[in-house]
Amino acid sequence: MPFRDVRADFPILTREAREGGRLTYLDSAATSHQPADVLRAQEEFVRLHYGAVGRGAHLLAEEATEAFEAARSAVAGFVGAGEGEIVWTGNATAAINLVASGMGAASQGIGGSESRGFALGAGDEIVVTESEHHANIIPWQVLARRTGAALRWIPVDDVGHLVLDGLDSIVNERTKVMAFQHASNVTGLIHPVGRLVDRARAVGALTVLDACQSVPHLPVDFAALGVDFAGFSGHKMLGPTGIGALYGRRGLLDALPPSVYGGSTIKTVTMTETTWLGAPARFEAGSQPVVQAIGLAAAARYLSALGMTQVAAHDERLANRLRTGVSSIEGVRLLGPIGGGSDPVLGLAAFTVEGVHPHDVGQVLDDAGIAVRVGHHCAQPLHARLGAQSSTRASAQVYTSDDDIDRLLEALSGVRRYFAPKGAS
Amino acid sequence: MPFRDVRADFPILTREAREGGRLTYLDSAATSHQPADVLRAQEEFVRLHYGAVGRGAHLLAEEATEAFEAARSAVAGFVGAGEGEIVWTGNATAAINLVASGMGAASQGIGGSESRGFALGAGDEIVVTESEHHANIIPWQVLARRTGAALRWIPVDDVGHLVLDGLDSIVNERTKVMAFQHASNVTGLIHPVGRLVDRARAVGALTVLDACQSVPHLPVDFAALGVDFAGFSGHKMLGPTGIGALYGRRGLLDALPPSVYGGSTIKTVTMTETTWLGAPARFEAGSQPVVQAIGLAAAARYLSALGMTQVAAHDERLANRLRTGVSSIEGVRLLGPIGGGSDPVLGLAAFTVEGVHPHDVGQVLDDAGIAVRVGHHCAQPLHARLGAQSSTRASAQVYTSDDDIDRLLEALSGVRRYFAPKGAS
Amino acid sequence: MSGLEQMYQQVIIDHARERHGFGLDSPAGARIGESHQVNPVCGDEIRLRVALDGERIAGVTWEGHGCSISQASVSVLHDLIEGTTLDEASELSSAFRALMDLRGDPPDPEIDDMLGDGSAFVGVGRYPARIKCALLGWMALKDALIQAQKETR
Amino acid sequence: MSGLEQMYQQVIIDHARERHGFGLDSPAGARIGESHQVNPVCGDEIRLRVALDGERIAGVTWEGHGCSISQASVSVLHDLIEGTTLDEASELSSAFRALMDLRGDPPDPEIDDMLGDGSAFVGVGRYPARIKCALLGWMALKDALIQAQKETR
Ligand SMILES: Cc1ncc(COP(=O)(O)O)c(C=O)c1O
Ligand SMILES: Cc1ncc(COP(=O)(O)O)c(C=O)c1O
Repeated sequence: MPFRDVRADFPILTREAREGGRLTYLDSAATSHQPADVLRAQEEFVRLHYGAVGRGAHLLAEEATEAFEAARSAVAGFVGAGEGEIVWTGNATAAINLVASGMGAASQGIGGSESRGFALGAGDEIVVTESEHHANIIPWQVLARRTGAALRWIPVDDVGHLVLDGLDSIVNERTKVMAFQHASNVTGLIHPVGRLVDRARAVGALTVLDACQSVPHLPVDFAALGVDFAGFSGHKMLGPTGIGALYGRRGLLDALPPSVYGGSTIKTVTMTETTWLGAPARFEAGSQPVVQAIGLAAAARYLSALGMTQVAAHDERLANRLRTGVSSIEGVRLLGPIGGGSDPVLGLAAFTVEGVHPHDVGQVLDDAGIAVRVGHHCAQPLHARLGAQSSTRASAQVYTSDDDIDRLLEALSGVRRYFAPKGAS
Repeated sequence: MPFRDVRADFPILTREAREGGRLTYLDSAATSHQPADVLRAQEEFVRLHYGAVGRGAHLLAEEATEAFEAARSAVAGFVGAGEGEIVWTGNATAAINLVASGMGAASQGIGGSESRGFALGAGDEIVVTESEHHANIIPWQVLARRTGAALRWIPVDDVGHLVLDGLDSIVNERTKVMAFQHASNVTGLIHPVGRLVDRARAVGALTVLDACQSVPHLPVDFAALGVDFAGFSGHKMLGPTGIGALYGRRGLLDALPPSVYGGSTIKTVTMTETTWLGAPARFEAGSQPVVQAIGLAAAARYLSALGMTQVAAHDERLANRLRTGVSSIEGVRLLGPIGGGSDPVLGLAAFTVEGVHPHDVGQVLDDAGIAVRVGHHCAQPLHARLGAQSSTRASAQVYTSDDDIDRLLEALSGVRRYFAPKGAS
Repeated sequence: MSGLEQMYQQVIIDHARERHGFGLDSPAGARIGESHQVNPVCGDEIRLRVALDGERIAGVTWEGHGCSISQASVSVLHDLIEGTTLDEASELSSAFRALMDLRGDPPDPEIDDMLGDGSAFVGVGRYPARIKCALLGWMALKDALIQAQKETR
Repeated sequence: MSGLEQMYQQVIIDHARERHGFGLDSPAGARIGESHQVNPVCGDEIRLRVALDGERIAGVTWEGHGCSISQASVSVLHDLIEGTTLDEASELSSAFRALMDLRGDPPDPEIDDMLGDGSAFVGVGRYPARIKCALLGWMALKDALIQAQKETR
C-alpha cells in the first residue's frame, strides 16, 4: 500500500450490497465517492459562511467570496494553473464545450477583433482522435458544421494506441485546434501528450486536453504539459457533482469570447451593447456552484494529502493486477493492452466476455456485490474501432484494494458458466 | 404569521453578525439559505445511494437514477410541468441561454429540419423588456448578432412598470421570440404574464419566462401561464447552488437543438455524425448535478409543506411592511411603486439614499448585522431608466420576520446622519 | 430464488439463444411497418417489422443485437403477438408493461396466463435499469404498428 | 473603535466630499495617459488622466462617481502622486496596496509617514469587498502611466 487504507474515509463503502455483504465499488471512472472530509467542508460552509459571491458588501457575502476564490486557488494549484486560469463549469463536458462554442462565437464575429485568433472558416481544420469520449468529439463536429472547417482525426490501432505515423500530415498548417484526451476511459491508455503538443505548436494550433480521467489519478501540471486548454470534472476526483473546471492559459482565456451570457460577466450593459470582463469572470455567467467549489477544493486537498505520486503508484499497481487478471480469464477480452511501464495505463479495465452481453455480465457481477459499468462508455467510435459494440468496465480509485480486484476476477471467472446452456455445465 | 416561525430550520441564521449579535439576513433575492432538511436529503443520498445516473446496471447506479428522476418529477410537479418538460441546468442563466443558443444553433442549420421553427434571420425580431436581468438581455443581444435579427424591447415607465401601450407594435408578425421576467429583482413588480403571452400567441412568437424571482415566492404553474419556456434557479428557492432548471413544452423541447454536446445526449455517434435523443436527455450533456437535484427536490418539498399560497401571503405581507417603511424614511427613494393589491410586488425593496452611495449604505447596515445587497443587481438598463446608477436592496424569504424588517428600517433611518458632515450633526 | 435467478430464468436464457422471429421478412400483400430502436446506454439496437393483414398482425420479424433480456423479450414478443388482432396486441403490450411495474411481485394469475413465457420477465421488474432492455422490442412494436397503419394497402 | 469607524475615518469622509483633482485636465506639452476603470458590481467608474513631464508626473486629474471609499481614495491619490517621479509613484502605489493586505492592522511607521492621508484607508483592509473600491483609482493610475509612457512627446 502506498498509503494507509482509506476505505474508512468513505461513508458509502460501508453500506451493504444488493444481496447483502460487502460492496465492491469498481465504477470510479464513471463517478467516484466523496470522503467524509469533503462532505464536511461543504456542510460547514453552508451552515456558517454561505452568501452571494462577488457582489455583496455584507459579512456572509464577504466570507463566501473569500472561500470561493480560495477554492479556485487551491484547485489551480492542484493542476499547475496560475491566477485567472481556472474557470468553474458544470463538468468536464461543459469545459470542453466552452472552448468549442467560444471558437464558434469568435467565428461569427462575437468577441470582436481580440477574438479573431479563435475564428475558424472553410479551409481550416480541427483535429481530434478516434479514442475520444463523446464529450471531446461532438462539440468539434458541431464547430466544424458551424464554421465550414473540416474535422480530422488521429486513428487508433487494433489495440487502442494512437497511430502517430501520419501525425505530421493530419496536424498541418491548416490545423487551428487539436483536441485530445490525456487518458482513455476505455483502454486506460495514457497518451503521449508531449508529442502531440509539440506537433500542435509547430503548426501554431491550439491544444485542448480532456483531462477528465488523468486529474483524479496522476500528478497533472497543465503548465508543464504545455496545453492551451484543459477540462476536468469534480465528481471523478472525490469531489461533488455539479462542478468541473476549464484551465486556459491566461492570455488566451481573456480573449476567448464567452458563449453563456448573464450576470457577473460584464463591465457594462445597455439594451444594445455589452462589454465583458476578463477571465475567469467572463465565462461564469450567473450564480456559481459555490458550495461545490468548496467541496472540489477539499477533494484536491484530500488527494494532495495522500500525495499524487502515491495515488498514481497505487493506481498503477491496481492497473497491473486488474488488467493482468482480466486478460488471463478464458473467454474474456481486455480492450487495450495490458500495459504498464513504457505503455502506461490507468487502473481500469474494459472487457468483453465471449457469448455474454456486457449488460448481463454487469448484472451477474452486481449480484456478487460488485459495481461495474456497462455500455459504450460514451466512446462509440473507439468501441467500433476495437470491434466491440459495448463492454463492461471495472475501474479503481484510492479506496480500491487488491481484495476488490480479486473479488471481481473471481466473479468474472464464473460469468460464462452462468449463461452456458444448462445441460453443458 | 401564515406559518410557524421557520427560522430555526435554517442553521446559518443562528450564527453571529459581524460585530456580534443577531444576523438579519435580507439578501435572499441574491441567494437564499438551505434548511436542515435540504442539507440532510443531500447528505443522506451521498452517504447511502450515490452512483452514476442513467448508465449503470449496478445497485447504486440504479438507486441514484431512480432518486434523480424522482427529483425531476418532484420539481416538475412543483412548477406545473409534465414528464420530459424539465431539463436540469447549472442555474437560471444557463436555462435562458440554452433556449437562446439553441435558436442560434437552429439558425445555423444544426438540428436539421425539425429545428427549423427555431431559426431566426434578418427581418425577424426578438423582444425583451427594459426591466430584465442581464441574464435575459445579453443572450438575446448575442442571438440577434448571430442571426441578423433585430432586438426590440418593451420600455419601462418612471416608476418601473412595463409600458404596454405600444405592445401591439413592438410584438408583431416579425417577432419570433419574446423573453421577459415574471417578477423584477429590482422593483419587485410582478408582471402581467397573461397579457404578454396572449400577444405573443397572437403573432405566433415563442415565449421565454425568467421565473427566477417568482418560483421561490409564488405558486407558479408554467402550463397554466401558457409560456413556452421558463428558467429558474435552485439557490434562490432554499435549494443548493449549482443547479437550475429549464421548463419547456414537450413538443418544443424535443425539437430545440442542443448547444452543449457530450455523453448521455445521443443515440449514436460516429466520427462524422451524431444523432440526438429527445428531451430532456439531449440537453443534459455529461455527468449531471445529481446531488443538487436531490437537494432541489427537497427544497420544493419543504416549500410545498409550508404551502406556496401561505408563502406568497407571507411574502406579500413583508413586502408591504418593507416597502411602506422604506419609502417613508426621509431622503430614501424606493425604486418601483410601494405596490400591493392590484399592483403586486415581491417582498423586496431596492432603494437609494440621498447623498450616500449604496456601497456605503450597505456597509453601515452590515455593521448593524443586516445583510443587504448593493450594486446594480445585474439590471443596469433598468437602473439607468430609473435614474439610479446602483442601489441597495433588502429582500425576504420564508425565514424573514417582521422583526428583521424593523431592524432594517431602524438602521436605515440612521444612515444619512452617519455620513453627514460631522459639524452638522 | 435470488433476484438474479428470478431474472435469468431458463426460459429467458433459452429465448435469448433461440430468438424466435429473427430475420426480417415482408410478406407480399400485407401492410408493412418497421421501427428501429436504440438503447443509448449500450448502443443495443432492434429493427422490428410487422405485417398487417387487415386488423390481424400476420407477421412479426426482427433483427438486431443486445443483452439476453432484450433479445429474449423480442423473441417472446414474436410468439405472443404474431397472429393476434391489433386490440389483442395492445392488451398484451399493456400487460407486459404492467408486469415490469410489479418490482418482482407475481402477477395476477390471469395476466400470468395471458403472457405465457412473457411472465418469466417478472424478475426484471426488480432491476429498473433493465426494464428498458425488456421494453426495447415492445417500443419498436408500438411504433411499427403505427407505421403499418399509416400504410395504404 | 468599531470596524466601521476605523474604515470611515473623518479624513476619508472629507476627501470623498472634497475630491482633490476632480475635473480632467491636459496640460500642453506633457505626455498624456488616460484610463477608464469600472467596478462591475456597482457600475462605479473612474476616468483618470496623468500628465508626464519627463520622469515627473506633472498632473493627476480625474472624473467619475462611486462610493466614499473609491472617491476618497482617488482624491488622496491625487495629493500623493502629483509631482512625484515615476519611481516614487510606483513605490507609493505598492505601499498603498500593501496597506490593504494588512486586514486592519496598523502599518509600519515608515509606511504610515509615506502614505500620509492614505494611511487612513487601513480600515478598508478588514472588508475584502471594499478593497476593490479603494484600489479602483490606483488601478487607473497604473494603466494611465503605461499609456502615457507609450506617448512619444
Ligand atoms: C430576475 C432574475 N433573473 C435571472 C437571475 C439569474 O439567476 P442565476 O444567477 O441563478 O442564474 C436572477 C438572479 O440573480 C434574477 O433575479
Ligand atoms: C475521458 C472522459 N472525458 C470526458 C468525460 C465527461 O465527463 P463529465 O461527464 O464529468 O462531463 C468523461 C467521463 O464521463 C471521460 O471519461
